[in-house]
Amino acid sequence: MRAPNANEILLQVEGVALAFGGVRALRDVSFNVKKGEIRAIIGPNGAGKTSMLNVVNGFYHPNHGAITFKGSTRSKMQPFEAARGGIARTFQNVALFKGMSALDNIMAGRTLKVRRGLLWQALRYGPALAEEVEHRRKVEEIIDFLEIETIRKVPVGRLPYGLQKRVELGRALAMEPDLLLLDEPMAGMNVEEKEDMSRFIVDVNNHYGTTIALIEHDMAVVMDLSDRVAVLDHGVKIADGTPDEVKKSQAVIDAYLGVAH
Amino acid sequence: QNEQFIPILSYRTGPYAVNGAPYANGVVDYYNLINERDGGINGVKILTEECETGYATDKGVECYERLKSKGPTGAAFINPLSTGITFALTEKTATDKIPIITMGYGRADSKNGAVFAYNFPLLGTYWSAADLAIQQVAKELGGFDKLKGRKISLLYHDSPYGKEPIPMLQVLAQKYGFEFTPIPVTHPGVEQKSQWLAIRQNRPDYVLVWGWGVMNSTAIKEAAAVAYPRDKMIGVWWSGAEPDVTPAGDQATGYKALMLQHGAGKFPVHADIEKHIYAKGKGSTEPVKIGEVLYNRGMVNAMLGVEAIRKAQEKFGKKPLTGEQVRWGLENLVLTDTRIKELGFEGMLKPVSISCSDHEGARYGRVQQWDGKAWKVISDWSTADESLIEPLVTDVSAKYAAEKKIKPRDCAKET
Amino acid sequence: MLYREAGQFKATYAEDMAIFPIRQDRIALAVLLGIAFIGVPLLASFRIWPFSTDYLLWAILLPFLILALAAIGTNILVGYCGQISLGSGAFMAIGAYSAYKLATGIHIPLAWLGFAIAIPPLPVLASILLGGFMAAGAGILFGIPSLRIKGLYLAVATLAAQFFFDWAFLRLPWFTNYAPSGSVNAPELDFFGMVVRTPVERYLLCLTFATVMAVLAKNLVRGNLGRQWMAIRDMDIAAELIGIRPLYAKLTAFAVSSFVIGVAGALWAFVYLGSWEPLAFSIDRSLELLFMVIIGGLGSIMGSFIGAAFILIVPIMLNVIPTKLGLPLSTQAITHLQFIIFGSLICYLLIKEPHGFARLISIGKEKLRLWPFPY
Amino acid sequence: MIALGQFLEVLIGGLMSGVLYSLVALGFVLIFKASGVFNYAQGAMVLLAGLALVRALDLLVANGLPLWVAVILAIGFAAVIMAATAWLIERFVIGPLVNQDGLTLFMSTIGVTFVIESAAEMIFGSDVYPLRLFPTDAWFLFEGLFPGGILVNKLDVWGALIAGVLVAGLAVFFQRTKTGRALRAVADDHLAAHSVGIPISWIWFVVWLVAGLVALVAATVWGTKLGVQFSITFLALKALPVLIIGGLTSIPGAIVGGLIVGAGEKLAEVYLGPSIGGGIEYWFAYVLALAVLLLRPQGLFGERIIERV
Amino acid sequence: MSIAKVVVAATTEATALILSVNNIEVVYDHVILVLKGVSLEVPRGGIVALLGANGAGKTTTLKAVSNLLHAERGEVTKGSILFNGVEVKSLSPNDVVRRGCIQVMEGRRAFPHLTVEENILTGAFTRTDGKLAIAQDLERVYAYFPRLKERRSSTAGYTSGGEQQMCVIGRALMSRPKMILLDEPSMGLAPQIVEEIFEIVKDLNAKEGVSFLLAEQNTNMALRYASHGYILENGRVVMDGEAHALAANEDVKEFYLGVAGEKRKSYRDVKHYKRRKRWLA
Ligand SMILES: Nc1ncnc2c1ncn2[C@@H]1O[C@H](COP(=O)(O)OP(=O)(O)OP(=O)(O)O)[C@@H](O)[C@H]1O
Ligand SMILES: Nc1ncnc2c1ncn2[C@@H]1O[C@H](COP(=O)(O)OP(=O)(O)OP(=O)(O)O)[C@@H](O)[C@H]1O
Ligand SMILES: CC(C)C[C@H](N)C(=O)O
Ligand SMILES: [Mg+2]
Ligand SMILES: [Mg+2]
Repeated sequence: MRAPNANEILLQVEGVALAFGGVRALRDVSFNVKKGEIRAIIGPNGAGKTSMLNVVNGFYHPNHGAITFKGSTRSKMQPFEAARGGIARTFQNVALFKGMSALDNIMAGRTLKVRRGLLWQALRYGPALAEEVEHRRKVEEIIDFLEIETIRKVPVGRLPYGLQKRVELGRALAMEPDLLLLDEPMAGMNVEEKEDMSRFIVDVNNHYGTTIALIEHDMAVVMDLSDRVAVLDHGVKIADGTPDEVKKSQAVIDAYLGVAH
Repeated sequence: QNEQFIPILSYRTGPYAVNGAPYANGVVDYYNLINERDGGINGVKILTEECETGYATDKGVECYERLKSKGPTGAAFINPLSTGITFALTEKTATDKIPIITMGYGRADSKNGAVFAYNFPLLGTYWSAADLAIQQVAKELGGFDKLKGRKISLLYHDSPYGKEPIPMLQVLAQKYGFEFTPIPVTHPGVEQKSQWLAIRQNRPDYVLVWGWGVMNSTAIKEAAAVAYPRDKMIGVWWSGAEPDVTPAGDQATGYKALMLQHGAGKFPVHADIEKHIYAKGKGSTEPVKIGEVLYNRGMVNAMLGVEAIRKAQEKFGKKPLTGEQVRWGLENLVLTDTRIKELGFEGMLKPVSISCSDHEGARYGRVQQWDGKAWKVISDWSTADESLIEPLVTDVSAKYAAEKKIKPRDCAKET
Repeated sequence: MLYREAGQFKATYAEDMAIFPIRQDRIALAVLLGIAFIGVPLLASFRIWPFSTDYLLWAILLPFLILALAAIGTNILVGYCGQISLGSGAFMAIGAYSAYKLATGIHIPLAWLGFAIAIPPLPVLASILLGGFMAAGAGILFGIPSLRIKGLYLAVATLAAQFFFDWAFLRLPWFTNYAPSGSVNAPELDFFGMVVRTPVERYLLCLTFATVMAVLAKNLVRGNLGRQWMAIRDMDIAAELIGIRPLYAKLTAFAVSSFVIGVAGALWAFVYLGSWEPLAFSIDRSLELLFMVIIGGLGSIMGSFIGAAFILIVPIMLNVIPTKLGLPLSTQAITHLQFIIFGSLICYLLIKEPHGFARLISIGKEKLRLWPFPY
Repeated sequence: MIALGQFLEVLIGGLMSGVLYSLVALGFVLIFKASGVFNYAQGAMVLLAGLALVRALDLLVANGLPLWVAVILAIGFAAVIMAATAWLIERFVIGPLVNQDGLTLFMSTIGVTFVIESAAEMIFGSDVYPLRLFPTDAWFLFEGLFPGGILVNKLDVWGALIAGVLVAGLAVFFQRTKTGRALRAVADDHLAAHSVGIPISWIWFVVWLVAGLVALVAATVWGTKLGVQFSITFLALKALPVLIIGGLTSIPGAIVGGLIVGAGEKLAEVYLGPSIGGGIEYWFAYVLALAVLLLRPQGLFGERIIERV
Repeated sequence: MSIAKVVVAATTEATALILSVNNIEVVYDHVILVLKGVSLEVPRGGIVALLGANGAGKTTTLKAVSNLLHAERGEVTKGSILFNGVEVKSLSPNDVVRRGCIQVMEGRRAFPHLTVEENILTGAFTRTDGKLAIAQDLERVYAYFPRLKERRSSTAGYTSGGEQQMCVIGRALMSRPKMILLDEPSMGLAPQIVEEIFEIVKDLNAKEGVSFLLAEQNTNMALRYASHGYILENGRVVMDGEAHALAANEDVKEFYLGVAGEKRKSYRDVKHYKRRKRWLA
């Protein structure tokens, strides 16, 4: 079961600053994610949350600061290196591969695990086929887990928004990541669907021990799920702590919540 | 089914249509004339089908494949109207035993009928043309010895067509001691500014033009723009028709071109065409265009084909013939002045005599000059110098034979 | 009722992953292959209609197979990997000329190094395949810009390859073995002592190539590499973030695509044209291939075949029909009409089904499955 | 001195002819900017405009009208033809393809190209029709300084002037007007543009019309240069590198691209060409374009390609 | 659109209803049947909520109303939609807007290459009441969303998800519509802004009589502000009624409001694995 190891820090973000022209998306932000926890990042629109995730998985290169992941420190890396290191994510604006079926989308998540090269794949025989079947089996497990069996073969472009988000989660899970970054996984869902999604997140966290960093605007979800919450506003970290602590912080109430929750 | 099938590969669309269409019209009208006036060749009606190649080699091959076995006996011969297509078809036609008539174009080495049994580059190859052009230059300069040290450039369509004269011109440059510069123009030839700026800087004494389609008129206009004298330009016979000069307007005045024997104008046969075809509303173009250079060339070309069939019928009977039989007709075709007169082509054509060793049949040429309104013949007949061409033909065709493992025929034994 | 998968259960993933999971499709395919490999050659050798002349084989089936192969190559790059290329013609040319050089022997004197690269003439099959590899190499080279340049910009940039190779084969006499005309002849098609000459033999040769390469291509596109390509196509940023290396995915797509196109080019030159000049692989060819994959269906191997058939056959039909009907039009007008109809037909198809015949077929199948209910 | 004179001559000639390409490239930019359609048919539209113009002109002159009246009437006629074309294209091709991806739209314009080319030739004839609206002879400048002077073609100068005026006008139209803004919105997202009530069909008709008029202008210049004939359509291919160097969405970019391509390819052809075989300008322009794109993937002045997750 | 038709359609009933959707069927790609007979009504000056799970067909319904389906290869094959008494099918999408019905599309469809301000201004395309009025409305939008003012000259494609969402809503307000079709307006917005948006809805509705059709997942909010609600499942309306009545319904409470019995349960404790019973569809 779930046992956040309080001492082991999986990800450490140190003094990260990021600017686009005049827009200072992040200003000297530091925070950490401990192994096995569910870590939430919240903040008003345009606070720099998505930018933070982008920095963590190498899509943005920070102007300052360093990122330590699994003990190795870097200021710059390429996205696929982050992926190889074990960071997976979902996106705020669904970023699925529109022309592919749900199954293929999730299978694509296994790319890093594929061993057989081009020629083997072209022959699709013997070991290559066996490998493909093995990946398929793993992916089917994920499909079962997310309860999307019926839509496996549907091109994702045709799926309603909520299911697309689920497929996206599946794709990230297929990478068997150590750290899973979720950018507003529950936007555009009704309560029931949010419940489902919450359950998936909690289960992933419990069963696979995957560490999760999560951006979400639904406070109920954030408060229920997360172990610790970091709050950003205008690129500055204004609070960090357990949900209860954060909820009470006046700075957070002013900048974000509006009313005390 | 007493019909002789003749395919017509033409181009009436695309960048070369301006030149392709009048030629095809001449061809079509002449075949119609034979049917309408004579009821066919000795009673064998001519059946034609056109296929649009757009002057593109692959389309040409496709057309050939489509049409080669039509009609009761298959195609009598094929006339691809493009040197590129000729190259692509040379081997196929030999296998299929269908003669390929390339009047005034095609591969120059195919004059050697011993190796190229099915190719007929009638009335003049590009090597003959190159020689005729240099003869004209020499004449204007006052003798072959004056060629020494001169600069002559060749502005050519960058395709098998344009490249064909280069080996011959190199031979000639060596012999007469002039400096020869080939200048390629990329298909289709609308953009020649840099070529002409280079010419302006290099100042050649003469520029030979081996162009086709829009390239010709553009060359003349660009020459005018850099003030290169037009009367120092000599075009090959495919660069000397009305559409090549009219777009340039006054700027074309003085421009010269070789003639593939005939020029523009009407001859007795045209009267027949007007009477039997156009009077009945069956013409394929506007009546004013009858007698244009390329129209006439189409007619000559069609006439030679028809006469070859007629000749072959003498041997094989008055019925539809196979390509192989027509080839015999071609190879034994002799047109005397009398016969040419009978056919109504007097003044358009000198005598022709084709044989196994000489598939060209004649290599006469003249030079015409555009005076702003019409083409004027400015030179007398001259003949390409065989002593220069023949060694090159022998040499190159022997190479081809070796490469293709063709055993040359012994022309002495052919009848 | 005929077209149902009811009652067909798949017990293993491998079965579910077959190319045609539905039995009816498999049967149709088997019949088609039977006709292609056995029926057609039989009919042709006994000269039974419609094969009483070589026309159908030579002028339609042969170019169809070769261009379909080239279309598969184009589809891999454009349809699967989303890299629009207007340079397919050039890669066909590279295949053709490399194969030609290899088949006739290569001699590069490197005087300043004191030796020469000399490769003796290679067998035809080796030349064709190596021609494909040369094209793949060039494809990789010209694919490198795709890492930075995207979309229509890339499309125009690929024209650099098109025009460069057009030029190179036209102007550098080495490629044409110094043929004065620039037009070259294919060597004899000798496959391990078996000389391919007749149309039927040529047809079978191309059919074999097309079938084998289509299967290999299909395997690739439904395997992991294919998924990488499609991921890059659909959303390259997300692909990168899940661990797909754009460099690898794009360059393999360029390589595989160019290889297939290169082989097709070599076949086009050796088997179909026999003698050719660079204009046979001009930009028009590139556009034609692009049409084939779009009309056929982007991202569909079978669509490539259908697209090739359509683009090839419609103009021929348009050409034949007016003569058959004996329309009283000038030949010029007929030719223009053909182009007008062809152009309109293309627009019509794109409007009717922007995803091509492949999609049309899958919708058709869907309808069949639901039949007799409309939805 | 001679060498310098020659260099200048090639350079100036190149710059000028580059601007002539820009005239065609402008039409591309217009349509792309306003609808995201990469219009391959632009070259065909130049042909159509040119044919309509020259045939009407010939007819009117033959009927004894004074030249200037005939020119005005003929231009009017050609403009009407272009308007009809724009309407037909919008109504039957581009309109129904709303919200499809760029490649499909691009291919559909190739289909349109076939139709326009053939219809134009069928209606107006397929010969070469000379057109003389501008002087085509040359000035020889600085004859005192350089032997033979530096050749500058008058037609090129006219072309450059016209292109300059067009660019200024169109640039203002796009950046400063409400319609200009709507056009750019449509190019970004057809569906969203629909949803805010931008009448896409009307907008597209206007844009294709303007592009048609630009084609007409190009036709007057190019028709004078080449004669009005089928080969004018090949200009489309010469305009493409110009287009992407400048950036598909930038009107001034079309001119700058033209200058770069023109000067680059002519210098390359004259100074580099002879040593490697000649005829290099076709690909040189594209390689130049490729090089520019590697530095700036959206062309020199094109809109940035947005990448965000 | 002929005047006669408009007049005939403008019956008393039509004046009371700004929008009526009558038993429509929608098919995508000729084969995918998505709406299987949906009917709903929006009274003039009303706020109607359209609820339902993912894929129920809310977006499709809204697109059918604003006539945007065509561009997505969808088609209304049956039924009719009357906006202000006029059959929508006969109008082009921009006519619909001109007549006062604008849609805020889901998925933050801002024009990426335009700046935030340019984006907002495109919303005023159909307006003819002069620059001044437009400038005033622009200021009003900025007053609603101060964040947009801060980012007014940024390229919209580079703004954050929430900023884009505000931009799209602001854009729609610029057309001064009689009716707004809001598709998931709250998606991706911070709680404060969500409140703000619903306040704007209420404000516009009360002060300017703008009608709203609101597809929303935030059922809680939606039912708080709406007067009426429809629940869509699998392309059918399975339940409709007064908003407060719906909010009181046990099933709605459980499935859409996340309230079991009286207490809200924690997201961590959700245990059900497979779908529970649904309404009989
Ligand atoms: N363009 C399309 N082509 C095919 N099917 C589509 C298309 N758009 C939507 N669908 C299908 O229509 C159904 C309804 O989709 P719609 O987007 O209307 O749902 P929704 O209620 O808005 O869902 P969500 O809450 O997720 O936005 C879905 O099952 C979806 O798969
Ligand atoms: N690539 C970029 N170029 C320019 N500005 C950017 C870029 N990426 C982000 N920004 C700006 O940085 C700020 C932070 O954006 P970010 O997407 O991180 O916000 P967020 O916290 O995720 O907001 P939301 O909750 O609305 O998604 C925004 O103002 C945004 O406009
Ligand atoms: C009429 C044509 C055959 C001339 C052409 N330019 C060629 O020789 O190829
Ligand atoms: Mg965000
Ligand atoms: Mg929706």
